[in-house]
Amino acid sequence: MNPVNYLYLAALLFTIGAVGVLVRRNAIVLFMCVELMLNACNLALVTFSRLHGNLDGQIIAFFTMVVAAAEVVVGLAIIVSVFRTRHSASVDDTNLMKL
Amino acid sequence: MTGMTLAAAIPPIPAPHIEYLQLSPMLAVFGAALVGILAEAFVPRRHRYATQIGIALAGLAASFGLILYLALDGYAGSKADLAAMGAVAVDGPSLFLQGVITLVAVVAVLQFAERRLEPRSSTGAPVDSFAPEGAAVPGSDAEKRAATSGHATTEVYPLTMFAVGGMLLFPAASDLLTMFVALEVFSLPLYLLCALARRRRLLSQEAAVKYFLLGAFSSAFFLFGLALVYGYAGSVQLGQIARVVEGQATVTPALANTTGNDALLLIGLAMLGVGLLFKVGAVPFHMWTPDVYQGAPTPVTGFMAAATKVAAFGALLRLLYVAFPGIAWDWRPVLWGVAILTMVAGAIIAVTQTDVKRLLAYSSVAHAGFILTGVIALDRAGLGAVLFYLAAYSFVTLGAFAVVTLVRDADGEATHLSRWAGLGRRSPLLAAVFALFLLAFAGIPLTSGFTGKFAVFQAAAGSGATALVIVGVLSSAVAAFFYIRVIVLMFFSDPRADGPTVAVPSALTGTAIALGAVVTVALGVAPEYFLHLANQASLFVR
Amino acid sequence: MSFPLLTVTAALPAVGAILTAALPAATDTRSRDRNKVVPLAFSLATLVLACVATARFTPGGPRFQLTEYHSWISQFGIGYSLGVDGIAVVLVLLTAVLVPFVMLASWHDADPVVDDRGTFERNRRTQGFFALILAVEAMVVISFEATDVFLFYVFFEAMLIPMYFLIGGFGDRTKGEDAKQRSYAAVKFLLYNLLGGLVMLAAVIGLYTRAHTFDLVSITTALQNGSLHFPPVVENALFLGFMFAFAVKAPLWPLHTWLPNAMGEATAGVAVLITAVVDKVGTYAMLRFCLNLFPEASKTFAPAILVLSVISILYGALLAVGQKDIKRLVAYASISHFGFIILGIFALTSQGQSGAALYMVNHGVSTAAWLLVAGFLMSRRGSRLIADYGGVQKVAPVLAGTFLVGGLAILSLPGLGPFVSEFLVLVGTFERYPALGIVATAGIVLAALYVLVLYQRTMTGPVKAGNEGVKDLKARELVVVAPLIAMLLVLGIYPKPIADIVNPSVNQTLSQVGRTDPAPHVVNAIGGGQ
Amino acid sequence: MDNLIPVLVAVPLLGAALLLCGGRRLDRVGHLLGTFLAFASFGVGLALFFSMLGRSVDQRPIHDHLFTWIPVNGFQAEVGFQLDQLSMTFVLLITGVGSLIHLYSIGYMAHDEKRRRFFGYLNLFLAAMLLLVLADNYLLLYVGWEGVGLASYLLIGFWQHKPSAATAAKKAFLVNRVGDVGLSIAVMLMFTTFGTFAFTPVFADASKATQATQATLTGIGLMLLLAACGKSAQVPLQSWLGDAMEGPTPVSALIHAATMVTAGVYLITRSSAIFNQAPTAQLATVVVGAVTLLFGAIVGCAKDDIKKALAGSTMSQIGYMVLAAGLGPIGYVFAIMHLVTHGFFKAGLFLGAGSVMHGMNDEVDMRKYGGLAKYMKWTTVTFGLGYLAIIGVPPFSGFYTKDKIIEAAFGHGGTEGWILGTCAVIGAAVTAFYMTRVMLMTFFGEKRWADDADGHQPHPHESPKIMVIPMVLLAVGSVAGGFLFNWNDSFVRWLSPVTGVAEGNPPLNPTVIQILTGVVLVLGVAVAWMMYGRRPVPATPPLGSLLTRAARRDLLQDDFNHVVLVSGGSHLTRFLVYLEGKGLDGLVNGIAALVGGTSGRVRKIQNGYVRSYALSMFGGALVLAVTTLLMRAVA
Repeated sequence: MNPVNYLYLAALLFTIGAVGVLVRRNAIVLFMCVELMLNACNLALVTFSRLHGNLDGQIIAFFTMVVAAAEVVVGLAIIVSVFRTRHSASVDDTNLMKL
Repeated sequence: MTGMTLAAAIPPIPAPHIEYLQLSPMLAVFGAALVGILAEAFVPRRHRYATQIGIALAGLAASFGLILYLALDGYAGSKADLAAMGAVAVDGPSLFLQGVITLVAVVAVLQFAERRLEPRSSTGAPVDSFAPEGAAVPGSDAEKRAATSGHATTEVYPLTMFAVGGMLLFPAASDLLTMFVALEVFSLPLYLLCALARRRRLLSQEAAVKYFLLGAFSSAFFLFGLALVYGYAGSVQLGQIARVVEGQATVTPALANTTGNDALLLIGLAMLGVGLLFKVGAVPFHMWTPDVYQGAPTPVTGFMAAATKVAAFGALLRLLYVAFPGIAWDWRPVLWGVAILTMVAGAIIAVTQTDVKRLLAYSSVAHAGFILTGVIALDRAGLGAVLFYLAAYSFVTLGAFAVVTLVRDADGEATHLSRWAGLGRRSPLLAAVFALFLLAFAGIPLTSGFTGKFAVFQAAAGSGATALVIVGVLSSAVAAFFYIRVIVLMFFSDPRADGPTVAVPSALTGTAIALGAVVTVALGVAPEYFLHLANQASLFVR
Repeated sequence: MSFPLLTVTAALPAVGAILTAALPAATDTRSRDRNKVVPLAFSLATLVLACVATARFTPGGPRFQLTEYHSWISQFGIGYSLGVDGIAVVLVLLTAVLVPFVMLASWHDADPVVDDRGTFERNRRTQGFFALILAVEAMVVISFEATDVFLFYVFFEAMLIPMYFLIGGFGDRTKGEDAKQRSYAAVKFLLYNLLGGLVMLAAVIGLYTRAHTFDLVSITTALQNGSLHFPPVVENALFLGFMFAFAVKAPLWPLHTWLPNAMGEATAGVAVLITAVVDKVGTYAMLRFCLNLFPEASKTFAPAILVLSVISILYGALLAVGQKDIKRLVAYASISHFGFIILGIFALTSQGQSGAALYMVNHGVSTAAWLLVAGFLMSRRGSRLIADYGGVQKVAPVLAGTFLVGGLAILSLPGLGPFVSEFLVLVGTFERYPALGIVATAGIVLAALYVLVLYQRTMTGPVKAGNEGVKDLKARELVVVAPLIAMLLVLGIYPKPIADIVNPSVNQTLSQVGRTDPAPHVVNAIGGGQ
Repeated sequence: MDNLIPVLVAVPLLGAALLLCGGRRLDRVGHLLGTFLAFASFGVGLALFFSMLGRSVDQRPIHDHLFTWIPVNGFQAEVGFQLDQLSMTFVLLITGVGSLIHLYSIGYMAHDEKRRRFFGYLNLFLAAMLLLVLADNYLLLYVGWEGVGLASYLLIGFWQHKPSAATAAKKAFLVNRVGDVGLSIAVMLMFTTFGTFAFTPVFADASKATQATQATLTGIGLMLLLAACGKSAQVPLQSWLGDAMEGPTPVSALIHAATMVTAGVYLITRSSAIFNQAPTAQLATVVVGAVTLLFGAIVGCAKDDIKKALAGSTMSQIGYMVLAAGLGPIGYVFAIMHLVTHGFFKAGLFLGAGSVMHGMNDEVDMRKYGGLAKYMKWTTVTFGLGYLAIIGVPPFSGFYTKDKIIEAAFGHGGTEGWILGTCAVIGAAVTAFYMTRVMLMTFFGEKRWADDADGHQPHPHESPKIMVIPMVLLAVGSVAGGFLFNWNDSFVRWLSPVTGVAEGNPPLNPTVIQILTGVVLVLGVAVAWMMYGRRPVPATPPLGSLLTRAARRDLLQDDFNHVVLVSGGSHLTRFLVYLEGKGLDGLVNGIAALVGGTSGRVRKIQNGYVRSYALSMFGGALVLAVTTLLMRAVA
C-alpha cells in the first residue's frame, strides 16, 4: 500500500479535528478534537519516518504523545474548574469578555 | 515484511552528547522549578512564600549570571555553536533573548510577590493577587475558607519557572521538535497562571479556557507543520532543513521523492507560521490576546505580554532566518500581508477600547506588526533591530501593566478607562510614569519605543520594504491617537468623585515600575550600547 | 576641547526645567513667586549665553561654527553634532530673547485658583508651567543647533510633548467650562504634528538607506561632489516627507487648522510660544534641511509650494478678518505670515531667503508684542471675544497704544521690523515669479484690514459696558512690552547687523541649491546706488 | 550746513517721541514743545533754502547718505537724503504751513484732554512727510509714504471715542494701503529691471529706455499712479477723503488739504523721468486727473457739511495737479506751483472753517450757519481771500496757477487736449459755483443757527488770536503767492532743473483761454448767487435731482464699495470660515470619525466566542497556506 495514502488519512483526520473544534460546543469534545489533530500529526510523522527511512518521525510521535498527555492534565484541570463554576462545559457560555 | 530490513538499515542510536555548560541557563531555571515543587511539598505553608520567591529569584539570578558568562566567554560570537546534538543553538540571538527573558522574569516575579495592594485577609496576613486556592469554586465556601485561612497559591512560582525555562529554550531551539516541546513547556504553565486571579475569577477562568483551547489548537497546527516539513526535508534540524531547501544536502532517493513536492514545504511552513504567529499575537491569530490579557491576573498579563512575545519572536526569527531563508521569496510577501494587517487592525481596533488592559492588548498586537516589519528585512540589521525592539518593548510593557495594578477601587483593579479620568491630578507621579510608557508605545523620540521603531523601520526600508514602512508610520499615527487619549483622560479630565485610589506599592512593584521607566528612558536617550549589543548578537548559528 | 557653548545653551534651560519642577511646592503666594524666579533666572542666563554665541559667531566665516561633535548612535551614523550658521544663531537668539518675556507676561497665568475661603491650593502646577516652558526652550534651541538630521528629528518631535501639556494643561482659564475644547485643541495639535513627524520619520529612514549617515555636512558635501546622488523619484518622495512635517509645523495651508485651535485655547503666553518660537522650527527646517538635502526636489516643488504659500497669505488674512475671537484672529494672522516666510524660502532668491530669515525674527517679536498685550487685555476682562470689548483706549490708553504699535508691526508698517522682511520676501518672490509676488502683495491690504478692524472694535468707540474697570498696563507688563517695541524699532530701522549675519548663510544655501538671483533686466550703466 | 538735512527730519521726530512716550509729565508743555519743534524745523528748512539759493543751479541738489538700511546682495536699501529744488519747495511748504497749523492748534485744541498726543501726532506727521520728500530712493520714500498714512490714521481717528472717526481712520488707512501696493510693486519692478530703486540711477536708466523696457516703465508708471491715487484721493481711490474730515480741523487743513494729499503729485513729478518714457502711464494720469477734478467738484457742490465740501474741493484741485503732472514737462512745474498755492489757500480755508466751527459749537452743517460775517470778521476776511484765490480771481494766487494748468491741458494738443482743456474749464466753473455756495451759506444770508446736541445755543464769536494769526498769514500767502511765483517766471526757473519744462502747443491763444476761464468763473459765481444768495437757504436740504442725491453720497462710490468690497468681502470671509470648519477641519474630523467607525465595526468580530476565534485562526491558516502556495505559483 502506498504510504502516501496514510498522509491523506492524516490530512483528513487533521481537518476533521480542526472542523470539530470549529463546530462543537462542549469544551471536552473540543479538546478531544485537538487531540485528534495531534494524532493526525503523529500519523503523518510516522508515515514520513517510513518514507525517509529514519526514525526521527517515530521518536517525535512519542514526544507528541507526552506533550498531549501534559496538555490533557492542564486542559482538564482548567475545563473542570470552569465546569464547577458554571455547571456547563459549553464554550459558548464563556463569553464575558468580548469586543 | 519490510520492518526487518528497515531495522537492519538503521544504524544504532548513539548516546547523545550534552554540553551542560551551554545549556546551564535553562537548566538552572528548570532546576529552580523542580526545587520549587519540592518546596511546595515539604516546606510549611507559612514559609512557602519567602522560600519560593527565594528559589525563583536564585534560579533566575543564576541563569542570568550564566548567560552573562556564556556571552562574555564568546558564545555569542566566535564560540557560538549548536549544543545537545544540534537541538539547541547557543549563539548571539539566543543569549540576548535569554538575557532579556530572565530579566523580565525577575521583574515579573517581583510583581507576583507583591502583597501590599490587596486588602489583608481576615487573619491579617498580606495576600497577593492570586486566588487563595485555584481549585476552589469561585464564591464557594471552600474559597472563603481558603481566603480566611490565608492560603496562597505559591505554586505560581514553580509554574513561572517552568514557563521561563520553556521561554529560554524556545528561541534557542534549533530543531523543530525542541521548539515544539519548548512551546508547550512555556504555554502550559501560562494557561494555569491565567486562571489564578484572586478577583474576577470568572473572567480569569474564561481567559484560561480560551487561551488553552486556542493555544492547543495552534500547537496542533505547529505540529502538523512540523510533520510536513519533516516529510519534505527528512529532518527537523533547522540547519539540515535549510540545506535541503537550498539543495545543498546529499540527495537520497527518499529525499528526491519528497523534495519534488514543494507543497509539503510551503504548507508546512505556513502551518509552523500559524503556531508562532499565534504566540506573537499577529492578525488574524491575535484574537485570544485581548480576552486573555484582560482576564489574567495583571502581573501575569505583564509577564506574558513581555516574555511570550520575546520568546515567540525569537523562535520565529530563528525559524525564518535559519531554516527558510532559501524560500524567502515565498514567505516574505505573505508575511508582508500579515504585518500590514496586524499593524492596521491592531491600531484601529484599539481606538475604541474602553478597558485599559484590552487597550494594551491591542497595542501589543499593533506592536507585533511593527516587529514583523523588522523580521521581514531578513538581514543582520533586521535581526538586530528586532532584538532591540523586543528588549525595549518588554520593559515598557512590564512597567505599564505594573502601573495598572496600582489603580484600584473596592473591586480590585479599576481597569475601565473612564475610571482613570483625572488620575494625573490625583497622582501626578504615577500618571507621569504611565504617560511615559504610553509615549514609548507611541514611539515618541527620547523613549525606547522610538529607538526600536526607528531601528525596525530602518531595517525594513533598507531591505526595500518601503510600503511597509509607510503603512507602519500611518498606523503609528492612528496608534498615537489612542495612547494620547489615555493621557488626555489622565491629565485633562476632571477627576471623578468616586474615582479609584492609587495604591502605594511595596518596593517590589516599585522596582518593577522604576526599572521599566529607567530602561525606557535609557534606551531612548543613550541606546548606543544596547543597539551595539543587539547588533553584535545578531548572527544565528545553524 | 573648547567650551561646548551650544550644548550649554541648550542644556541650561533643560537643567532649569528639571530644577524648577523639583522645587518644593509653594505654600503661599510669596513662595510661589519665588518658585517663578528660578525659571526666569534660567531663561535670562540662557539669553546671556545666546548673546555670547551670537557675538562669537563670525559672519562670513565657515558655514557652521561653534561646532561640537560626539558619536551618539554609531550604528545608524547618528552623531550628536551641533553647529550654527547665521540663520540658526539668530533664531537661537530670538528664542532666548522671547522666552523671558513670555514668562514674565505669563507670570500669573498658571497660578492656582484660590477658592472661596481663600485657602491656598498647594501643588506644583505653577512651577510645572514654567518648567514646561523651559523644556520647550531647550528643545527648540537644540533643534536650531542640530546639524544631524536625526538629532534634529528627535527634538523636533519631542518638543511636542511639553507643548502638548502647556496647551492642554494650562489653557485659558477664563473659560472654565471649556476644558473639552482645550483638550481637543491639545490633541489636535499633537496629532497633526505627530502625523507630520511620522511621515517625516519615514523620509528620515529613507534618507539613511541612501546616504548611510545623518550628518548634514557630510550629506551636503557628498551631494555637491557627486558621490551621493538621489534618483529623482526618491529625492522627490523624501523631500515631500520632510516638507509635510515642516508644513504642518509652520503651518502651511491646508495643514494649518490645528493652529487656531491651539492658539485659541492656550494662554496668550503659550500661544506666543507656539507661533513665535516653536513654529519657527518648521520654517527653519525647510531652509536648513529641505533645501540643503534635496536641492533638485526643492526646485521641482518650489512653484507648487509658492502657490500654497500665497494661498496661506490670503486665506489666513481673510479668515483673520472673519474671526470673533482675538486669539484665533492672531492665529490666522500668523498663518498669513508663515505664508510669507515660506514664500521667501522657496522663491530661492537671496532677497527672499534673507527676508524669510529676518521675517522669522520679526514675526516672533511682533506677534509677541501684539499678542501679549492682547493677553494682558484679555486677562483683565476674562474674555477673548472681540465683541466683549470696546472703547478700551479711553480707560487704558497705554495698553491701547502698545496694542496699536504691535498691530502696526503685524501689518508691516515701514520703520518697524516686519516691513523690512516682508518687503524683502516680496521683492525676492517678484524677481522670479512676478505674478505670485503681486498677488502676495495684496496680502498687505488684508493685513491692514484685520489689524485695524480688531483695533477699532476693541479699543475705539464709546466705552463698552464691562470695560470701565479695565486697568492700564502695570509695571511688569510694561517691562514686557517696552523692550519688544524697542526691538521692533531697531529691527525696522537698523536691521543691517542681523542681515549681515544671515546673508552669508543664505548665499551658501542658495549655492547648495544651485540657484542665483536673476540679474536686473537692464544692466545698470551708472553702478549701484549712489 | 548741508548735513542739516537729517536734523530737519529728526527735530519733529524727536518731538513725536517725546510727546508720545513722555507721559503725563509733558501734558502742560506738550503743545508748546511740539509747536516750537515745528518752527525749529521750519528754521532749519529756511537755512537750507538760503544755502541752496546761494549756490549755482547745477550745484543746488545735495545728497546726504546716512547709513545702509537693508543690504542683501544686489538689494541695497540706503537711508540717504536728497535735497533739490523740488524737495526744498515741499520742505518749506510742509514746515511752513505745518508750523502755522501747530500754532493754530494751540488755540483750537486748548480744551482737549489729549492735546499732548495731538501735537505728538502732528510732529510725527511732519517727520514722515519730510522723510517722504527728502528720501533719495523709492524705498525710503515708501517709509515716509506709509508714515504719513499712519499719522493721518492717528489724526483722523483722534477722537476715537466717536465710532465714525474710528471708522473713517480705518477706511483712510485701508484705501491708502491699496495705493501702497502700487508703490511696492513699482519698487519691485524697478529693482528687477534696473537692479536699484535709488532716484539717480533709476532715472538715468529710465531716460535711456529702449523699446524693451518701455513696457516695464509703463508698468512702473501705472503702479506709481495707483500709489498717487491712494494718497491723493484720486478716482478710484478717493472715497476716504470725505470721511477723513472726522479728524480735528487743523488736521484736515494740514494733512488732508495742504500737504499729505499732495504727495501723489510729488511722486509723479519726482518720477518724471519714468513718466516721460511711458506715454500710456501719462495718459492714464491725465484721465485720472480730469475725472477727479470733475468728480471732486460735483461732490463739493452737493455737500452741506462745510468740511466735506472743502474736501471735495481738495480732491478736485489735486485733480488739476495730477492732470498737470500727467501732461509731462509742460505741466510739472505748474502742478507743483498750484500745489503750493493750493497749500496756502486751502489750509486757510480749512482753518477758517475750523474757526467757524469753533464759534458754532462744532456744528459743521452749513445749512445751520448763515450771516456769520457779522460775528467773525477776521475769519470772514481770510476765508474770503482764500475763496477768491481758489476760484481763480485775478490777481489772487489761484488765478495764476490754475490758469497755467488749463493752458497746459489745452496745450497737450489734439483731441485729447481739447477734452482735457474743456474738463479743466468746466471744473473751474463748478469750483466757482460750490465755493460761492460755501461762502454764501456760511457767512451771508440770515441766521439759521440751531441748538447743538446738548441743547446749547451757539454764540458765534471770533477765535482767539493764536488761531487768527495763522489764518492771516496763510491768507497773505493765498493772495500773493501766485503773483510772486509768476513774477519773472521765478518758480519755473527754480524748479525746471529738476522737472524739465516744455512749451505746450495750445490750439487757442492763451488770452482766449484766460477769457474763457473768466467767463465760466463769473457764470459759476452767478448761478450760486441765484441759488443761495437771492433765496433763503432751507434748513433741511431739498431732495434735489438724481445727480445731487448721488453727489451727496459721493457719487455712490461708497455704495459701490459697500456692495462689492465690504459685503462681498464679508460674504467671502464667512464662506471661508464655513469652509474651514466644514471643509478642512471636517475632512480631518471625518477621517478620525472613519477610523473610529471602522474600529467600532471591526471590534465586533471579537465576539467573545472561542470557536469563532478558532475559526479566524483556521481561516488565517488556510489563507496563509494558500497564499504561500500562490506565491510559488506566481513566481
